[in-house]
Amino acid sequence: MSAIPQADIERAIRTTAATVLRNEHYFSDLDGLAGDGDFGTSLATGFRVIDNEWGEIDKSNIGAMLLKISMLVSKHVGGSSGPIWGTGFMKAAMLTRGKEEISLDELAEMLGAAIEGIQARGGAKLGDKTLLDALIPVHETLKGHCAAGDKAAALKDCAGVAEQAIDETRTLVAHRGRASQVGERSANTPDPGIVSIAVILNDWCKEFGIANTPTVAEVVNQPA
Amino acid sequence: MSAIPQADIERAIRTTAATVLRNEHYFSDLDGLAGDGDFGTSLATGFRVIDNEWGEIDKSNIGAMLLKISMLVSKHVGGSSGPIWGTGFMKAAMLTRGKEEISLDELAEMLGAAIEGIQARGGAKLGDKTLLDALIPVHETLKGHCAAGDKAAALKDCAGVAEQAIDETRTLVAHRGRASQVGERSANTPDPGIVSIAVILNDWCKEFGIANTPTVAEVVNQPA
Amino acid sequence: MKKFVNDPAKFVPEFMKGIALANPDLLDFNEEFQMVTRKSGPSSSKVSIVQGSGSGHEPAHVMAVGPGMLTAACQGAVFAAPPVDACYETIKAAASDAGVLVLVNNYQGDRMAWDMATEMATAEGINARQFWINDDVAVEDSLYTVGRRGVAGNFFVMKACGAAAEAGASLDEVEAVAKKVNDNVRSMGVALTSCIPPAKGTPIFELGDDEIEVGVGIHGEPGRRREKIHSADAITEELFEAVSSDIPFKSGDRVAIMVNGLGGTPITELYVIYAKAHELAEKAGFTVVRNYVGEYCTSLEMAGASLTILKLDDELEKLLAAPAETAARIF
Amino acid sequence: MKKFVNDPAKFVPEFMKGIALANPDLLDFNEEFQMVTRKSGPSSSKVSIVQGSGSGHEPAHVMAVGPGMLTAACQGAVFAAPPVDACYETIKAAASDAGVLVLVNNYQGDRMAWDMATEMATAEGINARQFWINDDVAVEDSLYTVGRRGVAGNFFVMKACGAAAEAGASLDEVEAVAKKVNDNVRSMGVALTSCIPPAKGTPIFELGDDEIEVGVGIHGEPGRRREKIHSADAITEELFEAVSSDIPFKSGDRVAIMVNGLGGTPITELYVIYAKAHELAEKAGFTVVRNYVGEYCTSLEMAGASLTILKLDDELEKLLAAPAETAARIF
Ligand SMILES: Nc1ncnc2c1ncn2[C@@H]1O[C@H](COP(=O)(O)OP(=O)(O)O)[C@@H](O)[C@H]1O
Ligand SMILES: Nc1ncnc2c1ncn2[C@@H]1O[C@H](COP(=O)(O)OP(=O)(O)O)[C@@H](O)[C@H]1O
Ligand SMILES: [Mg+2]
Ligand SMILES: [Mg+2]
Ligand SMILES: [Mg+2]
Ligand SMILES: [Mg+2]
Repeated sequence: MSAIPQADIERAIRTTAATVLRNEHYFSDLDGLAGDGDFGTSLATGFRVIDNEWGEIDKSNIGAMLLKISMLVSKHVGGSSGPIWGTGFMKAAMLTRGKEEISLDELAEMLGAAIEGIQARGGAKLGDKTLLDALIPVHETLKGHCAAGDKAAALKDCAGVAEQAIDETRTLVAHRGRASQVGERSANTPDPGIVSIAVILNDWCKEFGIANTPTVAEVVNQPA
Repeated sequence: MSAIPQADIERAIRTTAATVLRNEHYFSDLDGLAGDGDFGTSLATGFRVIDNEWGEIDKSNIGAMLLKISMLVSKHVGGSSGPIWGTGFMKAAMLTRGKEEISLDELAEMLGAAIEGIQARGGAKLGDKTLLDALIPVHETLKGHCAAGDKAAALKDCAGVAEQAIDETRTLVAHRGRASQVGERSANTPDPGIVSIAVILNDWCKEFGIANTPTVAEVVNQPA
Repeated sequence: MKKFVNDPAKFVPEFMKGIALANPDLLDFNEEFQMVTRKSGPSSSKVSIVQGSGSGHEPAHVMAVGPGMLTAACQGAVFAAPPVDACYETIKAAASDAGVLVLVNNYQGDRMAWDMATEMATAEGINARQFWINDDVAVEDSLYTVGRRGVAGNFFVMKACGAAAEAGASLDEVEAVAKKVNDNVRSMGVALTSCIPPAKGTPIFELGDDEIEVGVGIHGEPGRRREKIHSADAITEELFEAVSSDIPFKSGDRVAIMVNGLGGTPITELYVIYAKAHELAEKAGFTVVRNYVGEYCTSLEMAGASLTILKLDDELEKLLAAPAETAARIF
Repeated sequence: MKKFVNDPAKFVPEFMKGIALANPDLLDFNEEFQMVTRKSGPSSSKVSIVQGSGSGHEPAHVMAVGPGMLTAACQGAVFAAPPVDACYETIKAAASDAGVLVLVNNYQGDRMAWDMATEMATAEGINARQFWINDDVAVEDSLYTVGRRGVAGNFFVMKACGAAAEAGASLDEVEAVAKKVNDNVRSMGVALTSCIPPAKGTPIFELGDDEIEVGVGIHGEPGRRREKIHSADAITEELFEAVSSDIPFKSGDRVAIMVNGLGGTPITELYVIYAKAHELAEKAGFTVVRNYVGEYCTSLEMAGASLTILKLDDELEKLLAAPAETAARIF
């Protein structure tokens, strides 16, 4: 019962695209608080193409599909987000070659591989105030649900953990290695990458009919 | 009794220098209302040198002195004011070569020559909203006093006429030839060149102990 | 006022000193007259070209001195014509047996100063002549001018005359080149913001947050009208129409196009304008054989741009292509 | 936001189209990858040099493509590193038997994109190598970087590597040139105002009416401190001290000095800074043998400037003096 069919992964990706497009300006504004305000636009540029080209994307299996997603991200997403999200999808694709459904275990492995890839690519660690601060605890939570195998409960818990990550990292100085003298501007702002993960997971809950009531301001206040 | 000794002309020039220096910013601000705001600075740059080099200026006779003044103006005053004031002093100098005193008649001739020179140089006519709109009626007034020969009365009347010129030209569109479509900015501002003449004549009255009570705002409000 | 300035009264001599220090092999700087001369001096067998005006328009005019361009130039205070003596000394410094051509942008103050200086120089036996540049189609008469203003088209006059002089043309011939360029060049500018002369310390005019001044002068003089800001393409169309309709340009003409930045506009925005202007020129049947995108005649830190079109013939094309060396350079 | 912009999303391809239209004999433009390549293409016997980063820094980097400088370059959106694929296509377009040197300014996003692109190109058998530029002494770590940022000193790396490659140096040799320049070049900037990325529509940071940001990054990243504005000389002293004290410059050194405008500052103010920097350099016993005053690495319309000092040796002097032809030009 814990198997996840390709159709669900497709729904998750389409939902993600909708989330990213709806939040384009919101995510950029969040990035503008301490950064350069391009996060939402960069991500939306890629997901707009994914959305538009959805019909033509190779869906012969999950791996082929994720590889294509990774390629579209590499082609259209600039800034740090391109390599980070592109690497994540690429690593996930490599573990799902030829598969048309995956287990919760496999989903956790995919996320683990994506996290490793992102860390290798950008050198960030837990606590550097990047989206890894959401992905790593989400991964842990997911692993904890593998034995029980309740997909809905797993997703709901993951969404909650991602949300918490916003608050837990809010007062950290961004980003990895950033010197304290230049830190004030980011010391009391949420990381837009973390917010994006929490918002996406919350939207997945909605899409799959799983009751989830966000409480953290950035998720509550996202544009409907 | 209507003779004007060289000493009085020297006093008038030194007073003019003091007036121009004191009003540097004020004259520039007036120029800034419809123009480029450099009138006060341009004029002050020249009169500062005249003031500083006063001791060395050739005072062997009125003409020699005015020629030197004209040269200093040509050397140090930029913008339109350089050629205008330089030409004025030059023409006055030419009529006073070798003289150590002049009559009121001669003073009127000097001013007439200066006006002609300025007109030839810049092509402006009465009503173009330039300092000629002060100098020309002042010249007429001066001529009217020549017969009676009362220097004090002449100066007082000239100061009054110059003051009137500010109000009479206020609503004209500056400057000669200026097309109406670009005129609004100057349509309700005083011409700084006219104001400068009125202020200088008023200060001459003070210097020579002639009672004169200015009534036009720009003369009343000049910095003390 | 946020500027890199020390004493505002010393702004002009200080930046001129910087230009001189940066170009020791090219230029001599005379602080007394705020004058820059070619290190190599005038050549007795070649016509000299001089220019000078208020400063604030750099690289015009002192940064245009050098082989193939000006022989000498002087600067007044910001936006104020140079004193007569400086003009006179500049002509004298450039004096050549072949003659001196004084290129003056058509502003009252500049014309009066150069008139007097040219008279003085002529009285001393120097063969000097004036030529007035008036390429701005925005308004017929303006603040500081009778007739049209001289703006960025001035660059082409300097460049072509400089090249002709370098090639040994006579004073009559160089003057004919100046006339040909001036007759065939038209410009119009638009301001997005005002600018602040250092000695004034406040903006030279006021412009609303969403307003632009179409046809602005390079001293912030009023133009044709004030409008709400619109797209770069629409602004370019307006400039192109005004400029290209003013002389009988016709399909098949070879032209040079200049998109000139007024000081505060980044080069990328100028290229957005250029892309549209080029397209419009081709649509009008012109062949764009040379182009100039960057800052040629500025208005301090004013954000804005002007468009200049010059109709070319073989002679002008050759003169524009000739090499020149000035303080305005990249490498 | 007052800018010459049409659809902000099309700002980058539109200005790139303008650059391409203005330089038809020099450049090819690929809109899909926002990439510019030398018309003449890579030479199989010469090392190719490529670079790319977010746009908003023009003339860096696409306006630096041409003989003697870059072989190809790509641009991301304003201040955003280009997508990986664009970087990869740029390396591919520059592929040469002699190898490709990828010059990357040290920012996290750019490094990740070029890392991936270089890996992909290497996997395809292209001999490509990366080199990171980090000349900014302002802060050790910053937004978007681990370690120092790459700023205007980048120009000298491109220029010297471009000249070395043109002269037929091997990939190892060109890389050694890059390292030599990067080891000997230091920069620091100061902002007087913020700037507005067209897609964002609002200023990237806030600065008080009388405040300056000393040590600012070219994306508006915080620097060393915020101060009340003071005189150009005092600011120049602060920049000179920070830059010149960072490497063991010593009396007698031959140096190149660059005063780089950040986009909204007029050239005259840059020369006021240059005059002081030149004086300070001479006082420190340096010989200033080359200088660069103008815009080399900008931050949109930001008012501000940076000072760069490069310690020279005979090899670097020769490489800087070698001719180069780019879209950044005057005539
Ligand atoms: N090295 C990194 N590893 C993982 N995530 C990162 C890293 N650097 C940045 N991020 C994430 O990317 C987000 C910013 O993305 P974006 O705005 O596209 O990049 P940039 O910082 O280059 O403008 C941050 O909020 C952060 O969550
Ligand atoms: N052609 C002219 N003839 C006489 N006076 C003039 C003429 N043009 C300008 N003026 C006078 O000069 C004043 C402006 O001088 P100034 O600011 O130095 O020149 P500019 O207009 O070149 O900036 C005007 O207020 C006017 O009175
Ligand atoms: Mg960002
Ligand atoms: Mg004036
Ligand atoms: Mg003036
Ligand atoms: Mg970015």
